[in-house]
Amino acid sequence: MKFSFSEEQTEFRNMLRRFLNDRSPTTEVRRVMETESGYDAEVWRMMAEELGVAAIHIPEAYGGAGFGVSELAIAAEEAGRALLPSPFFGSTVMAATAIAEAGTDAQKQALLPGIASGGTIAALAAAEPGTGWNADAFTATARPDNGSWRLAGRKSYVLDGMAASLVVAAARLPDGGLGLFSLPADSAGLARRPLQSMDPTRRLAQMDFDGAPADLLGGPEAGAPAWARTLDVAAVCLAGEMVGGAERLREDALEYVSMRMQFGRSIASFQVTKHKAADMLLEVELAKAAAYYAAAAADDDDEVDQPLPALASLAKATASDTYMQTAIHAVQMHGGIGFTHDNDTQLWFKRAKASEAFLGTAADHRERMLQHWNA
Amino acid sequence: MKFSFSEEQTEFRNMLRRFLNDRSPTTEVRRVMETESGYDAEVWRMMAEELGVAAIHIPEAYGGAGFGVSELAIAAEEAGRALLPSPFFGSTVMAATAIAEAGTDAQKQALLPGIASGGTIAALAAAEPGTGWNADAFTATARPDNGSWRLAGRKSYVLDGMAASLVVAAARLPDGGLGLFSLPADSAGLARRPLQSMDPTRRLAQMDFDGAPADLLGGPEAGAPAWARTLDVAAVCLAGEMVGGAERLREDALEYVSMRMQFGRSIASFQVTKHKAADMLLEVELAKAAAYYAAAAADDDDEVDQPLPALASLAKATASDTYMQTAIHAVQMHGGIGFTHDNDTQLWFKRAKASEAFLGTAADHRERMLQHWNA
Amino acid sequence: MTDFTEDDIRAQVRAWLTDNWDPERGLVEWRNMLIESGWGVPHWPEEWHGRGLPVGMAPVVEEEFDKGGAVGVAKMGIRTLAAATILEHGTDLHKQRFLRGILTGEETWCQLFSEPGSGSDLAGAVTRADFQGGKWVINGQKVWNTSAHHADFGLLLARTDWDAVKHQGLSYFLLDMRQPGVEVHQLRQMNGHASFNQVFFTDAVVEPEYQIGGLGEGWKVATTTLMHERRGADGVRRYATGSDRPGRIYEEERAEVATVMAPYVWYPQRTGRADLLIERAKAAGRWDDPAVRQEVAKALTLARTAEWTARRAREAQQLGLPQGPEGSIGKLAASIVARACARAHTMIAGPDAMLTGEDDGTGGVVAEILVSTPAISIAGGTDEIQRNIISERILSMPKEARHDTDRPFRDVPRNQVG
Amino acid sequence: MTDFTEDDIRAQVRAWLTDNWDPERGLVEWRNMLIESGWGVPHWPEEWHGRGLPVGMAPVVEEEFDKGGAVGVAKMGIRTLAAATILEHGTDLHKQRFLRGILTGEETWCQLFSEPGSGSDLAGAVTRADFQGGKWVINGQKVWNTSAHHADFGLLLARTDWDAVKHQGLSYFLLDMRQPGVEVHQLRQMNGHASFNQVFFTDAVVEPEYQIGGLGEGWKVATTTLMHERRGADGVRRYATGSDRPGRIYEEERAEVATVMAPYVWYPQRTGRADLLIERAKAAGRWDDPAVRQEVAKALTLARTAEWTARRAREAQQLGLPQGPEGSIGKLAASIVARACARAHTMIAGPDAMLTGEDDGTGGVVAEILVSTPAISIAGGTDEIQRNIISERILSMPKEARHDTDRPFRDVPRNQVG
Repeated sequence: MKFSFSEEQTEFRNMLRRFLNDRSPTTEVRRVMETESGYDAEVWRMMAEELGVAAIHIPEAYGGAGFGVSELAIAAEEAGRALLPSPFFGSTVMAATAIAEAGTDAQKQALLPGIASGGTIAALAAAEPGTGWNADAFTATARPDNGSWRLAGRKSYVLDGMAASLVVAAARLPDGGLGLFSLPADSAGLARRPLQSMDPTRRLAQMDFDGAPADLLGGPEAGAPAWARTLDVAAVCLAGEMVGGAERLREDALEYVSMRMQFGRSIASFQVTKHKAADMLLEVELAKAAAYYAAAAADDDDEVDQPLPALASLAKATASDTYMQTAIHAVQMHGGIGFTHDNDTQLWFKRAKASEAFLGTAADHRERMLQHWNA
Repeated sequence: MKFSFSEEQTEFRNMLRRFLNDRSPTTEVRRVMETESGYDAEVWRMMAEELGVAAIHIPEAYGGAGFGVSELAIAAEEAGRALLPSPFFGSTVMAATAIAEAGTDAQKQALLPGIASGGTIAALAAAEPGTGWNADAFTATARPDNGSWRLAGRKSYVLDGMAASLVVAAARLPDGGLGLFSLPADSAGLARRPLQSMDPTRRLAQMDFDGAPADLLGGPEAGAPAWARTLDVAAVCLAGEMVGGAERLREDALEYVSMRMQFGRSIASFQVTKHKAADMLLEVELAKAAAYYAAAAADDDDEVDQPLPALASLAKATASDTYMQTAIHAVQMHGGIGFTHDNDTQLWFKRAKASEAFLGTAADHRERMLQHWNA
Repeated sequence: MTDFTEDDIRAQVRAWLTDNWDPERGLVEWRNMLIESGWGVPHWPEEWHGRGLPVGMAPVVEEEFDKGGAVGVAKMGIRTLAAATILEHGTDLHKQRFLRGILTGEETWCQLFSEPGSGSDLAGAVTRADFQGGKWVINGQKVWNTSAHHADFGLLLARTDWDAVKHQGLSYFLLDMRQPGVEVHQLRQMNGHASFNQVFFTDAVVEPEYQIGGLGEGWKVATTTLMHERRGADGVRRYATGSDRPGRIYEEERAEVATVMAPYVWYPQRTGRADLLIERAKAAGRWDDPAVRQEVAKALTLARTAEWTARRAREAQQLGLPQGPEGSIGKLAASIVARACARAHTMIAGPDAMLTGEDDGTGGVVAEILVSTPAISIAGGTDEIQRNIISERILSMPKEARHDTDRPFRDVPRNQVG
Repeated sequence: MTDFTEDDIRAQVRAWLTDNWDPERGLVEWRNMLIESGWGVPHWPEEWHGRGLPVGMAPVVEEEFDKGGAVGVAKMGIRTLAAATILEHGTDLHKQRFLRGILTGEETWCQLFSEPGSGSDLAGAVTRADFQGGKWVINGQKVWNTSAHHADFGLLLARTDWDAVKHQGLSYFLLDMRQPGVEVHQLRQMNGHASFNQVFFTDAVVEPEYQIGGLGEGWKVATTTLMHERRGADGVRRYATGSDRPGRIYEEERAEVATVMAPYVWYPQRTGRADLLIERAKAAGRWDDPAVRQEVAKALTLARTAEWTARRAREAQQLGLPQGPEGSIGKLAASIVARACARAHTMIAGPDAMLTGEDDGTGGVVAEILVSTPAISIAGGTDEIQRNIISERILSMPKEARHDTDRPFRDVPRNQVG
């Protein structure tokens, strides 16, 4: 088990950070989040074509770079740090993983290269209204139709669902099992609409399936394990994204209090501020350790004493608690200005808030962690 | 609904506080907690005979003073503040309430005057090993025997169980209902032994019933409501006791940091210490408000918008969380010395720790609160 | 006048209202009648629109007005702070010029104290007032100025002496907001509302006779304003809606209320809305989840105990008992309540906590809670300031050493503001 | 000597052990052989019982000892701090007199730094050393002195100059504990153990040649001791048990271990014992309670993330990477872990949390956890001190203004100790 990053991984991180500092500073995030698509297509094209971000963990056989979840999570962490609005998480992290895990070789050949190139944006329609990502509660159904399938039901919180041209959907098979399906986003019988997202830097959609024709990825047995692995990979990457955001908030708040004077002295000199900053550092470091460990476990679980679902859920739960707590502290350290629209803290605050719920709450994931825990 | 104490109530409180300052300072608590009985019989006699503490809420018809739960809770608060070791809680608060709620007039005439005078010490044997005060889980049984009853089963955590000459026991009737029974502590078929209590100022016993003969208090229908009311009154008084202890801890810790210098300045001048002291004040004040409101509701629920069980459990849960948190802060504010046996903080710390569990944990009581909550 | 009994007063008010009250009058016309009669502010001096009654009689008179549904003088917003400050420290000119417009509601006010460079440290103001060509010339920037975007006048704290120590270099001005040197920008919050403004001064002008209090006495005058602000903090919510009766005067009053209350429409949400938790948990199908129930119980407990604590404080005050600590912790308790509620609402909402507006299942109410609660631990004195106050004033702990009151203000380290 | 490769060294050790190791030797006899050969402390200088090998070779030698089960020199307890301090600052006399006894284990040591009046503020010591009649005469009181009740010698920090500023008025002494002027009282803790002592000095005496470091240089010498203490904080637990092999030397070693480890027997409990949570929850029948599960998951998460953070720090150090913040937060994290575990254990134990000893269902282990966890946020530097250190050293935030280093120590306000 490794507890450090390789030189290549560090170089990849630094390259991404430089790129995002340069091409997606907060001024750009603010501009892009007001646009209809919610992301900058040119930045996404450069990230995909020049940095290979869309292809990181997609196998080389399918046009990808063949790296692991660790590298994918590094990209997520840097994206979270920069609050990058992009289809990275919806398309590469979620949809591509589902296809790679469930699809036949032919399906992967057909679908993954497009995603890997960044040219195809895919979205994973799995969560359902109210019940979220709990697969036991999925009610959307698939029925066989002349050697193909037709889907019915409502999916919600579909990340990058409006931007996607390719949809991967989870639906219940006639025998109650779980199937993963692919279909073009403009299929007849698939209606989608944007949801009003609290976090304007991350777009969600609702999708209504009404007999939309779809391909079953792999066989009827492939869906359940593929979904489980996809959720784990997504949770690990979300944990990475959240610790990236939390660290940025922590650093910015520290810089702010270090610059500001009150009562004739630096705000950073007040003991209460110092101790809060120390606690924030502690919490972020602990959450980072969890995110990194879970990512390493996703790539190589040989030397890990807990199964991936336990570690992924642990990482998601602790990162989302930490992100939110850090955001609350960061607003407070800024004082009134931290509550304004013009101060950037609120952008990360909203991402933290939305990330608490995305993929399931911390309480959900703590329960899931224990269900998989090796005691 | 009253949100303040009457002059009489305040005078009663002051009188008790003066008495306890005088007769039960911490040096005395330390002496008494090392004795076999665990309380000072002479102090208890004076409290009963001169201050009427054993009789507070027992109706005048049965030798009591006829006051309410508010006055009972004031006494509990002052006892908790002083960490008084005495049979007050086990005998007057718990056993007498059970008898007063369940007994027939004749039984009350027979049993209550002795308790009210302080001459009889009674104990309530209800909780069972592991499951505690949850009546649904009581397994001890009562079987009819020639117009009387015989009890079988194990009771635990019996407060003042070794000191008692009179036992009130809860047991399941043949029809599954709950009965409350009285019997002399030296009855054949009743074996008791002291439990090793974490808090040496409050003694617990285990009682094994093996066909011990007992009187059913009231009829077979009387037990369940009487037990419920007894648990409410006990929870309210325990909340009072806990806020009394928490306030004492808070005051002592504040006095300590105000006296001590470190790095050439008063420890009380460090901002972190000041803010901790402010938070402690806030928490104790909130817990006090709950304890006082619940006590007032126990006496007069006309103007209260929630039923007593909801308020009693709310008060118990918040007071026990607050007491423990205050104790943790108080040890910390004392530094190393706060962890020593010779420093008094540890005495209250242990009471706080034991009180977290006594009558059920905060989580148990929060659940009970919601079960009774008027939404 | 003070010899009248309460019953006498009630009878007099009723008689006067019987003779004069008519809901079809114009709002300003009516309020001018109130001013002439003295019934609008009966506890003010007779020479200044009142009747010189004891302060305790004002609620009595108000009760009689309420019974008959009679509208009173304009009472909402910063104007009450202006009136109190002018009554206590103003010259006859100030009183003549401003009090009537305050009471009729024709002229509105804003407070110009806070600055981007100070925040909790009001006395650290660096907006400057320089006496040039017989006038005070104002340059600088203020912030958190509720209603400044429609105010006619401002209560301005500005620095007139940079060699004096911090609190002694400030003076206080009654500033005309309708002049070229004053620019107001609304400040949008993270919850989308715009309750505050920034105000920029570029050679704005105050005639010398509109300085209030002496030169260098600005902080003393400001404490009057701040004391009334603190007292009135609860008042805002009490006047949150106008009457829904028919009649011209009510229509005009509703329009006034809407304007004054606009900054506060999200205030219920920033408290965390403990009142919604159980109904939301049931609606979301999460009322049976024990982990959710624990969080809801914790939030409800905090909300109720904070409420009971406030009622203890109020009852003690009413009984004339010495004020205990329970009177000073409400602001800090409100923060803790709001955060606990936000946690519980997030857990209840589950995935819907990501949504807002029409999509969050509550018409955006829960979303607004989640992005409004951070304000409650900042606005009106941060949690940190509250803890300082509690520890120093209630617990008598030592004050923080000061590094800004022992030297000329120009030598005090401070923020550079652009 | 430094030209040998690791393999050479291993071969040399093995050869020497083959010739000399015999578990039936006496412990002191064997250690004297180690001292003569230099293999006991191979990284120490050749003239002082070592072989002058690089520090990195010491673990290699130790590994070879471990393989054969060979016992090493006495390494546990305060003696290692004494050795490090004497090696760095001691005179030849000090080295001659003390190092051998330290290594054989025949003489034990204690640290005499903390005082009842100072606590976290070690440099605030007021125990006085006055030079009278050609000797240093010691008066005052120390506290938190592990093993002082059986120590032969003490590392004493005392004030020799009251007119110097705080850190410059201290000197450092090697004090004979076996003299009439030294009185030791064991200090019982709230968990019933007695890990520490109080030490009282009444005209205790130190000959001038047993001062270490120059006059007024006590703080400088003490920082060496403290640095080694911090480094060795983990070591205590690694040597927690002696070997259970048969043989006279092992028996003697086990007795030594039992004495030295006695103060630390409750240390596993003060960490909160995350390892026991699930098995306890199952045993208590509470493993299906969702509220309990949330608390257990939180405690396990904290315990594991703290562990992974420590491993990140270790791996970075091994790789020679720059030390990140992850290396400095372990102590503070341990406090949080312990408190979370105590909460979860309380919830799991339910009513049994009121009991202890044989009655708590765990032979008193859980009870001991509950009354031991408060120590972890105090001992070895309080949480508050850790947060000061993290904010100042890692986050480069401004230091707290000092009020005790700018004047003669006699004028610094301090506690009155009886």
